[in-house]
Amino acid sequence: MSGFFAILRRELTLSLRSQGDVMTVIAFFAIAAALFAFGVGPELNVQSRIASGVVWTTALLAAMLSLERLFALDYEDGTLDQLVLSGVEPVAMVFAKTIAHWLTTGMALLIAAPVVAMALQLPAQAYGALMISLLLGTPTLSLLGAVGAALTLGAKRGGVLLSLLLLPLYIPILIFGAAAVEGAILGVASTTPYAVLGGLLIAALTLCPWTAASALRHALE
Amino acid sequence: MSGFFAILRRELTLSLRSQGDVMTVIAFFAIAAALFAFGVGPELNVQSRIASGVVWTTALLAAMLSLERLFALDYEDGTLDQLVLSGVEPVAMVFAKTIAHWLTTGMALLIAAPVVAMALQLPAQAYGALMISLLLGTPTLSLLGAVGAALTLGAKRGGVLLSLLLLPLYIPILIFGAAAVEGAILGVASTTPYAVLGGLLIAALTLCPWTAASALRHALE
Amino acid sequence: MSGPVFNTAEFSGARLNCQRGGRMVLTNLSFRIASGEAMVLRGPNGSGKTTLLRLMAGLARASSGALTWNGDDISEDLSAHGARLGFAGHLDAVKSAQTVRENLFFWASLRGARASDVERAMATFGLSHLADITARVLSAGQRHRVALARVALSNAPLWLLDEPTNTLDDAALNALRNTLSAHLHRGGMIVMASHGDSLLPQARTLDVRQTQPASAAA
Amino acid sequence: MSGPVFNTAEFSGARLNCQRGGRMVLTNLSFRIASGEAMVLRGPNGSGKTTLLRLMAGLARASSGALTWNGDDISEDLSAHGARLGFAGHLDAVKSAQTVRENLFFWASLRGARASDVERAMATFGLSHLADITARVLSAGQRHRVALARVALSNAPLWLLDEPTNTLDDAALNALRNTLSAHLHRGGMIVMASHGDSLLPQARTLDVRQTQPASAAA
Amino acid sequence: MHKFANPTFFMKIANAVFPYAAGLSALCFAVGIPIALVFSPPDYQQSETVRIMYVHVPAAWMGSMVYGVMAVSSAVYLIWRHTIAHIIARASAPIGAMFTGLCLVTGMLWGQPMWGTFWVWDARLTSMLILFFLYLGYIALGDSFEDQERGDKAAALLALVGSVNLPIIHFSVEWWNTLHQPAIRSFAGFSINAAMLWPLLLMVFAFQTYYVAVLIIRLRSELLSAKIRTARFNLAAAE
Ligand code: HEM
Ligand SMILES: Nc1ncnc2c1ncn2[C@@H]1O[C@H](COP(=O)(O)OP(=O)(O)OP(=O)(O)O)[C@@H](O)[C@H]1O
Ligand SMILES: Nc1ncnc2c1ncn2[C@@H]1O[C@H](COP(=O)(O)OP(=O)(O)OP(=O)(O)O)[C@@H](O)[C@H]1O
Ligand SMILES: [Mg+2]
Ligand SMILES: [Mg+2]
Repeated sequence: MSGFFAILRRELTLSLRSQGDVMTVIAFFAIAAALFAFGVGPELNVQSRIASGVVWTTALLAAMLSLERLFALDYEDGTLDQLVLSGVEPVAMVFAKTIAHWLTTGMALLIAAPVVAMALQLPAQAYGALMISLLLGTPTLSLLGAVGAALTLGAKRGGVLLSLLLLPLYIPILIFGAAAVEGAILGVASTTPYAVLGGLLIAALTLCPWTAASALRHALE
Repeated sequence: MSGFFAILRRELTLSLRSQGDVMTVIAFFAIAAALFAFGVGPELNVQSRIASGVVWTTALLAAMLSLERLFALDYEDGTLDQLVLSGVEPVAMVFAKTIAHWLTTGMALLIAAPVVAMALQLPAQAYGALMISLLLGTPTLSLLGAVGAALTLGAKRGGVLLSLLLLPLYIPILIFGAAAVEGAILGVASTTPYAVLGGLLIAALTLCPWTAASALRHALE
Repeated sequence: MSGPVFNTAEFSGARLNCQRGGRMVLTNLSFRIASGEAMVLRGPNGSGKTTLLRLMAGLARASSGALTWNGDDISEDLSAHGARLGFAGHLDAVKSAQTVRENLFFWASLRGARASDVERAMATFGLSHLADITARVLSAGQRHRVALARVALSNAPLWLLDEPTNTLDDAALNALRNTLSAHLHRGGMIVMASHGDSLLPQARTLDVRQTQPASAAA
Repeated sequence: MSGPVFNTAEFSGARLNCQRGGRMVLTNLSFRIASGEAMVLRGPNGSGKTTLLRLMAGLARASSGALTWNGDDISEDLSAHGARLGFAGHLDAVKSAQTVRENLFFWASLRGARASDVERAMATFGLSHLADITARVLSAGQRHRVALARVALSNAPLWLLDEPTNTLDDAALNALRNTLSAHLHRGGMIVMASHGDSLLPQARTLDVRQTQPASAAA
Repeated sequence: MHKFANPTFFMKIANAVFPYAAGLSALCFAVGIPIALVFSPPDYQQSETVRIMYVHVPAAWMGSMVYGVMAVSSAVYLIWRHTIAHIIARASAPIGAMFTGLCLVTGMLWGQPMWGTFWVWDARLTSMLILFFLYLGYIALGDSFEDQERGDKAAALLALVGSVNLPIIHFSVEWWNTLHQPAIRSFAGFSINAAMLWPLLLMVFAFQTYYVAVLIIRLRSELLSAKIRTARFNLAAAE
């Protein structure tokens, strides 16, 4: 357990200090949303119509792009070897890294989302749904991502492969996340998207860390 | 000159073989566009309305994300030292790397763009404008990007810094690129966007490689 | 780093075979090492020293053969095996963004070592004056010393060192020699790959290329 | 790698000072080396050997002092200076995705060396049987040999080698020794950082810590 | 269980099955295709385009089923380390990808007359596209490592993870409908009558036996190349 917290703390320190994940993600998020606003042009009704899609898509891309580094940096400089040997349970290690990833991407997105949504003219009644769906959905992105990152570690075309593997797994989250916001815009109070997102999160929590840990073991061999 | 071609060939080989940039970019482009289509939902008129914005924004993001690696990988494993010492003019080296970057991102985008545009229901009359604007705009993205990548090499928060530096420089290209496509959709044959994009390209061609080369020298010190 | 004496133990491998990328790297290799003993792995570049060390650490898996600690197969509980060894490979596992002290303190906290152990290990390897410097600016030798200090503070009985003398100056070589002898005196074990001076005159030598008949094990 | 004899030349540095991150690393250091001569840089870890080699290569800039090649300041034409030197630093600059031959061939083509030079350099450093293997699977020593082979085929008069003996086995050490002697015989120059055996008995030694009075230069 | 894990024994059974599978498949196609494309009745709503169904539906079902086979085999491989199970999964992947691709293509061809567009981002279509991506990912992942065994294990893990998609394909129609616009596809009156059902089932059986036959051919070549690898490896070891 102390190992878990030590790893979590270290991950956060490193990503705040040099790898700069938090700031990168927020910047990426804001930039991507700004670019869309420019690209689509200033028509209000079109912008608000696509706001939820843009926020959710950017969230996915941001999560996906930072995932490549989840294990790769530690793999390349020998740290992963040492972590596996440190006597900390691999599952605890994966959990710590995944939580750190979520804190530095998912959480960052949660903070930036209202601002971006405002820039994109999201109707006021949809903010609650946006935040709840992000809160339920982004941890699943990190958990699934950990599995993908572990599976593709050391692979010949790590980057593409990871995208290729994660895209299909992320699509349901995107669909239900955007659906929740859409529903709120239209005033349809539907609990189905939340139920699905919650269910996916629970499933991911119970399955992903173990899968990723076993994939990591194989990666080091 | 032979050095220029040797570097160009090597860059292309490496990016085709392991770093997989070409495939990453196409995959990223397709995935991002697909995600947007999901996120925005299936309403045809909204999709076609934002198609040009999505294609251009995704192109920018794809270029920006692959730029971080333009010099960083070579910097980390000592190759950049060797390249600088190899007697090849630094400007020629920067040129070779920039062209390789364009071939593996800009060109890749050009190939993928019609397919993505089709998925997003871009009206038929706008394809020509999309392709011409991409052809004029994407080399400028790579050239400006090379300067940004050289300036942020070895910086503590390379990724964010690069995005923050490049965003303001990229916005004009985005605006005029999207404007060209918009114009074509509306049937307004305007040459202004093309002229601006062409002018930006020429300016970038004459300035960027030298700036990037001198930034590289400083980075190694 | 003197400390409590380790329980007597025995670490051995029997008829190990290992293939990498379809090529046989280690064939029918056996060894045995007991508390207080040291073994130096020798062989030309690419002969399999690093591979054998990774097998011993449980980081890689042999195609056939068994590695046992006090008679128990190590693959039954790899986490427990990891906890009883300190490993310094070709890669230093030093994070550039952290200071030397932060780097070492992280590993110490995973291993249950105290802050005073970190200070002691830094002093041993002449790193005290660099403690608060970010590892990014370390010279090659200084960085390698940090990796060795990590092993020194691990408080693990089995040390696996891959060419530990690379990039070290004379002072660091001396520090390493003393640390290794002290470790053996406490009843620790050392397996070390080396091309040149092994630092340990008392160490046995194992040529990794040598195919040993099963009976020759032990 | 015997080849044409180099023109006689002289490479020297006068009253070099260099600071890194606000700390003075080299103070008032001078040296001179002529064709056919070798110089070994000595000093403990972190004393500035690597820093000095990078200054000599033109990769870093001294805070004060001058480096001259046949009397011309090297900073006037850094590209030309780069073309007349071969550099092997702590980093190997070997691309994992390419085979050994592809790696070397690229550098050969930049340096105007021929394919036969690549084959010869690989043979010298015992890499011929690995020529078509991707560098990803090379052992540490094999990878380092590739870096040395790159210097050997560069056909440059000045070689700057940072601890070239690390990770090498006896066969590779011999190959390196022979290559270095051959280079000196052709009228080349070698500057080499080293902690242990310098391979070159005839080499002068320069202690990088030593603050040398200006008159002692030469 | 262990008996089947022995490649020699396994291939003995497979070779015995092969002529029956290949023969039945050929027979069913020979009978089924003319019936489906010519002799079966046209649908009163969809008229002649309904004939696409006789390829589309079997292909869709087989696409899912083959992935199910891969998931189960991969689990067996990861838990009991029986390589034959993994070889079955690996040999199945391209066949399954082909079925899934066929389903997508026929679906698109069908969609044009029925919905007026080739593609809609509907959940059924989407989840099937995901399945196709999973097949591609599985194949790509398996070939992405210098070390074959590493690729085998990563791919097996992926097959397991991806099996989550199978129920989604099946229930996707309902999920999407509750969230978005009403059903895009309306099969009112489509409740299949016997004259359409039995040719459909015949085609399904033809597809299944085709899968078994092709699988056995692919298994043979996979095992052969594995044998060659071992032989080469023993040679190297003997050196
Ligand atoms: C690209 C487009 C399409 C895709 C990817 C697709 C996919 C599928 C899949 C995966 C199934 C099997 C469902 C299951 O196993 O539960 C299926 C079944 C079926 N599809 Fe499609 N389909 C497409 C277009 C169409 C069109 C245009 C029609 C006709 C209007 C159609 C009619 C049917 C019918 C009648 C079934 C059998 C009933 C069932 O199992 O639900 N499909 N399709
Ligand atoms: N970027 C930097 N910023 C600040 N200090 C640095 C930087 N790079 C190196 N140094 C410091 O400069 C000193 C000299 O480093 P250098 O690498 O030249 O030593 P070295 O003699 O090569 O040592 P070694 O034998 O370990 O290779 C070291 O003390 C190091 O901490
Ligand atoms: N992933 C891999 N795939 C295929 N072959 C590999 C792989 N990793 C290493 N090898 C090969 O295994 C052999 C043994 O490598 P190893 O690193 O164990 O050698 P070593 O004895 O440590 O050499 P050195 O003295 O150079 O460090 C080498 O010939 C290497 O090419
Ligand atoms: Mg080794
Ligand atoms: Mg040094």
